[in-house]
Amino acid sequence: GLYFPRKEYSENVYIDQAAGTPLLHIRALRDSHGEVAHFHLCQNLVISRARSHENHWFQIREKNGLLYLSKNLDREDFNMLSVGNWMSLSKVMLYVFLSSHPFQEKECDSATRATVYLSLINATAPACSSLTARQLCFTEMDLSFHIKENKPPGTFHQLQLPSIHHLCQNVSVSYKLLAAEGLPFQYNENTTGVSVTRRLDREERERYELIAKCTVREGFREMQVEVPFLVNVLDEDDSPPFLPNGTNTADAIVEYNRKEGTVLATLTVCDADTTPIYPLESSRKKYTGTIITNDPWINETFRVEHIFHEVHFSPNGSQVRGTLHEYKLVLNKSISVTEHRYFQLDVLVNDTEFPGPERSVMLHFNVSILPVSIQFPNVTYQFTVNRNAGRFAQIGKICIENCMKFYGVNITYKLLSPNVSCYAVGILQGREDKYGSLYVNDSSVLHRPECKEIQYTVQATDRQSRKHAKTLLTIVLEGSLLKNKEGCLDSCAVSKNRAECEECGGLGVLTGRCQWRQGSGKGITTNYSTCTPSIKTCPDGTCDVVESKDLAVCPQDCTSGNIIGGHGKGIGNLGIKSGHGICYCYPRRNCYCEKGDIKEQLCDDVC
Amino acid sequence: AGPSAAPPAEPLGWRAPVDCVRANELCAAEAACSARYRTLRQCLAGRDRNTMLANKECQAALEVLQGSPLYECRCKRGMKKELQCLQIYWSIHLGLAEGEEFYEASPYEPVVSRLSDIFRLASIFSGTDPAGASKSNQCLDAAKACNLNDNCKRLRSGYISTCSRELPAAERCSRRKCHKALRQFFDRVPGEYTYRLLFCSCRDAACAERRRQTIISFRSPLALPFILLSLGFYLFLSPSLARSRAAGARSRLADFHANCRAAPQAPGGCPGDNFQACLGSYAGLIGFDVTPNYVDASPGGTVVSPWCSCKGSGNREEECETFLRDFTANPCLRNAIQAFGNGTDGVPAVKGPSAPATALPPKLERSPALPDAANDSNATYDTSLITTCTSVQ
Amino acid sequence: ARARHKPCALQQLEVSVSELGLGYESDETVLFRYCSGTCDGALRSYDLSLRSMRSSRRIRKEKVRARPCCRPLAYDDDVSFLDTYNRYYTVNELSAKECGCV
Amino acid sequence: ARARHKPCALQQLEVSVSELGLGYESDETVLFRYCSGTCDGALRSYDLSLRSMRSSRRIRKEKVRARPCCRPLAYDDDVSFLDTYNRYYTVNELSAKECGCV
Repeated sequence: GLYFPRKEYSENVYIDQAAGTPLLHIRALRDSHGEVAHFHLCQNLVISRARSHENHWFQIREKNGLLYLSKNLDREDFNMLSVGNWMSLSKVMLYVFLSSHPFQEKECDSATRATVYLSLINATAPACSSLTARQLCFTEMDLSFHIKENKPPGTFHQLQLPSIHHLCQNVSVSYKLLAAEGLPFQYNENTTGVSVTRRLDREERERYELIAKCTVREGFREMQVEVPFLVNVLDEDDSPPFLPNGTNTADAIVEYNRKEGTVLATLTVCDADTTPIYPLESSRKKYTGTIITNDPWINETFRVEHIFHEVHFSPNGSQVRGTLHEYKLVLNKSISVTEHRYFQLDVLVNDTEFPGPERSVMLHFNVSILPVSIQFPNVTYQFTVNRNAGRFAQIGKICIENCMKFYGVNITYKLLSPNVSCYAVGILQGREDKYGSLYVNDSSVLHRPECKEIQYTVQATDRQSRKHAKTLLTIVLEGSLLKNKEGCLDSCAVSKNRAECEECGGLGVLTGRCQWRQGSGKGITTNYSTCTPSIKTCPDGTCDVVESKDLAVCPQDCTSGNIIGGHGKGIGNLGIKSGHGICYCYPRRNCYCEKGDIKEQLCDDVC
Repeated sequence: AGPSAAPPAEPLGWRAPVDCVRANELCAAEAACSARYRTLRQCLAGRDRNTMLANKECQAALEVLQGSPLYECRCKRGMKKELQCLQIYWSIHLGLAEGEEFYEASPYEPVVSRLSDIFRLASIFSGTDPAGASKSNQCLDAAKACNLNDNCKRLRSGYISTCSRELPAAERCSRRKCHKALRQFFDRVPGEYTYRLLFCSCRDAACAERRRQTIISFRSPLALPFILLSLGFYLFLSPSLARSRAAGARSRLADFHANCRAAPQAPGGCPGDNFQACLGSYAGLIGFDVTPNYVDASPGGTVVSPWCSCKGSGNREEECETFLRDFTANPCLRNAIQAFGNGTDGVPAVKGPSAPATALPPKLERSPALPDAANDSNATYDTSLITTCTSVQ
Repeated sequence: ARARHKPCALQQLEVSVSELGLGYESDETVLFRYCSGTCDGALRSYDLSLRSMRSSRRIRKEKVRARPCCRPLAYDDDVSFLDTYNRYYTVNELSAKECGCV
Repeated sequence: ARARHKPCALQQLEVSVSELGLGYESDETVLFRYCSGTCDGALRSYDLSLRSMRSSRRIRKEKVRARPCCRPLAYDDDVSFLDTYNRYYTVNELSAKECGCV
């Protein structure tokens, strides 16, 4: 229906202004030809600070929208309207209603409404001679309008100020509208009305920046004032969806990545209309993407995810906003390794609010679900382990072919029946790990001379399909036993210097002795000095599945306790990501990072 | 639990300025008032205000309540039961003002103190005259002053340790905890410390970056045009959210608009020429959904903006840009920040355009006058539209 | 007798974060409060007996302390600061809040 | 690293009152509990900073302790006994009840 070209209007009202003084000319624009605007004020006047009052002072002409004083505004009226208003400037608020037929009394809450803010100035209207050109030409209100696209032409603003025209008859005020060639706006010198001359197309241009130029002549004096005159074009759903590069088909291949939530393929649909991102759900519901199938398996196994974002088109130099819709074919559940099929999956994209027949576009996904095999790459594995290795020493990793590519496939690794007497090695697997980690489970077995070479069968099993594969694992023990040092602690991390570090072993050591990592760099650095069972795996910023078995193995990666001294904690507040100087830890208690050169005061009390 | 032992009933209509919690207690203790208040709340529940005013019973309730302390009550930032106070305030004013005004009146009491009071206290506490403090880095001096005050130090550490915690990728940073800690800092630490951290003036990039990091450049640019959420459209949110969290954010935003809206007629550009009121309400936004911050670390620049954009705002782009301009191009806010940085309460030399009549906005080029009745050739639908879309980001 | 040291009490010093020697580089300053002084008047029967049994070698090869020490009984709140690389750090139990002979 | 000392913990010894070295003569015995061991894992940022500022001579000529000490956190109840001259005595804060690194 009819609509206002602005949401808000504002004007000043002065004490002692007489009844009949015109204040403001409000215009309306048509939604369809033949509509006739009827303006109306509802009964109440809202005084700021949410106080309302019967409106005895203002009226609007039903036919042409001229707001005027219907009663003299004397001192008593002014005080009545400013009660309880602590703002330095009193303001009252009126609602102007719009209808395409004459008003019945009760019709105040029609959807179309504009708000008028009237500032009550505690003084009489200034003499015309005292007004600046700016005040004679324009109010403080910015000249910014919005016009709906695809609507009939019409006049949407009058530049001349009714009150000035009424009060300052001997001042000549004339206007011009400065605009580039060919713009759909026209200015009428006689009525000073500005009108839009044809239907606008937002998809062609959504913003017009003109200039309102005013010339004031008083006697021999001539002054000019220019202010911006902006028109925003409001969008409506008048553009159908289309394929940006003509492609409505994509391949969706499922091989190693068979995990729920995996995006298999994406197709994009464009729309020249805007799509507000708020409220999100209603915009999503407006532009649907539905899988067209009656195969329950397909509905169970796939879903379509729709995201959209604003993009800019440049139809002819000016920039207008549009929308790029992305439809992603996503796995709705993990797919078994044994599953394999080939079919075309269709998705119907529907711009539900577009009136025309071309509101929908069909997308096609060529789905190929390939079978994958669970097998070990080579026949046997062999690792050598030093007889002096400590418990939780990490021997190596075992994993089936392409294991790092697998997602959504849960492979578990197990060591089967070694020759009974030398059972020294175990295998572990972190929640997110795709491989098995071999580690020394019982270091005392390594010391037994009869245990030279230990044979295991490793079995990898896919939890979902129960398919499994086996391979042979050989552990060769090497090296001669080192004499065990008395009184060594079980954690390398306790040592504060190289000598202390390398004199003992500890949990996780590979060759019977801890290793000193000499750091470098100033201040707090990731390359801090520390004593570790194995520089290769600790510290490496990850508290892996073997290290997490016992905090004493690698507290540098796994501690969640206090770290005293300059440091930065790792992800999830786990471990020492960076430290100052030397970092050492008392397992299951505090860790410390400090400069190594502060000599311990012997007489620490009396210094 | 019911209100504390009923205070001696003041005569109705007597209105010493009270906060809305107290006003609610006064009204509850007075039979006529509490009945009318209940009626008014039912009147306002979800119905159009004008229909409400047409109803005699609602009109009567409104008349009585306009004379009760509930009508003029307001709240204080950081007061005890602030949220309850705000909910009482909005229970009346949201309905009456229809809640659609772009700029709502502030539910908070007008601020009477001035920046000069802040400067005086700041020099007392820190023993240094803020204006004369080390010329090199005002922001560093502000941090030093804070660390020497137990309350400031504790609450500053509170939000820093909460907001800068290194979390696993899967775990979203605890935005609500961080916001709460930020609110506590700015509500409970006096302006003598918080303003110096927030509005210190800088000569070099290191200082400007420190100023930007004050609220840990809590960077969570939202895909959603949060603008629309923060434009007071909390009504569209789920009712539960609309009531509790929204009351706080809506109030602080209304306060910011009330105290920082450009007032062209005032020399400093601020309503009532009170820079302190503007800075206080700006700081009051921090820790709410509209948490503004400096957009970059340019020493001279004091451009601030909330973490949101107008992308995807559809037909409300104009409103969205108006909202953003209240931060990015607000002479009152800019003058207030610069005044504080210069240690003055007066009007700094207003730099930058104050939109004199003939100054054209930079984008506009001068164009020829529009012929009175120019007819416009209909632009054919430009096929380049199709190729442009593919070159989008 | 001449007073050799003041009794155990809380002292304070304003130092820059860099001066703390923890490895952080920041020009921000903190109030570092520490405990200093003697605990002469705080010996207990426990201390006298422990000293006596250590000298009579009733207690040997053990790390024992037969005198109270002047130490913090409580620590200040955490302190946070921005370092020169614009990273925030928080340090807890840095500064003493209360001292005593323990 | 080698284990030099056990961490700070409560130890106990049954001794005669005379062996306490407090001057009482009595054949009655008491359970004397004391604190022994190292406080290696109990350093705080306070200690590191104090040590650093002492070595950088930012803190000088003061009796400070930059390491926690293993001391009683609470004492047992009083103990009474009859001495060889048939007189009763009561001694308080003789034996530790709980130890900690302070």
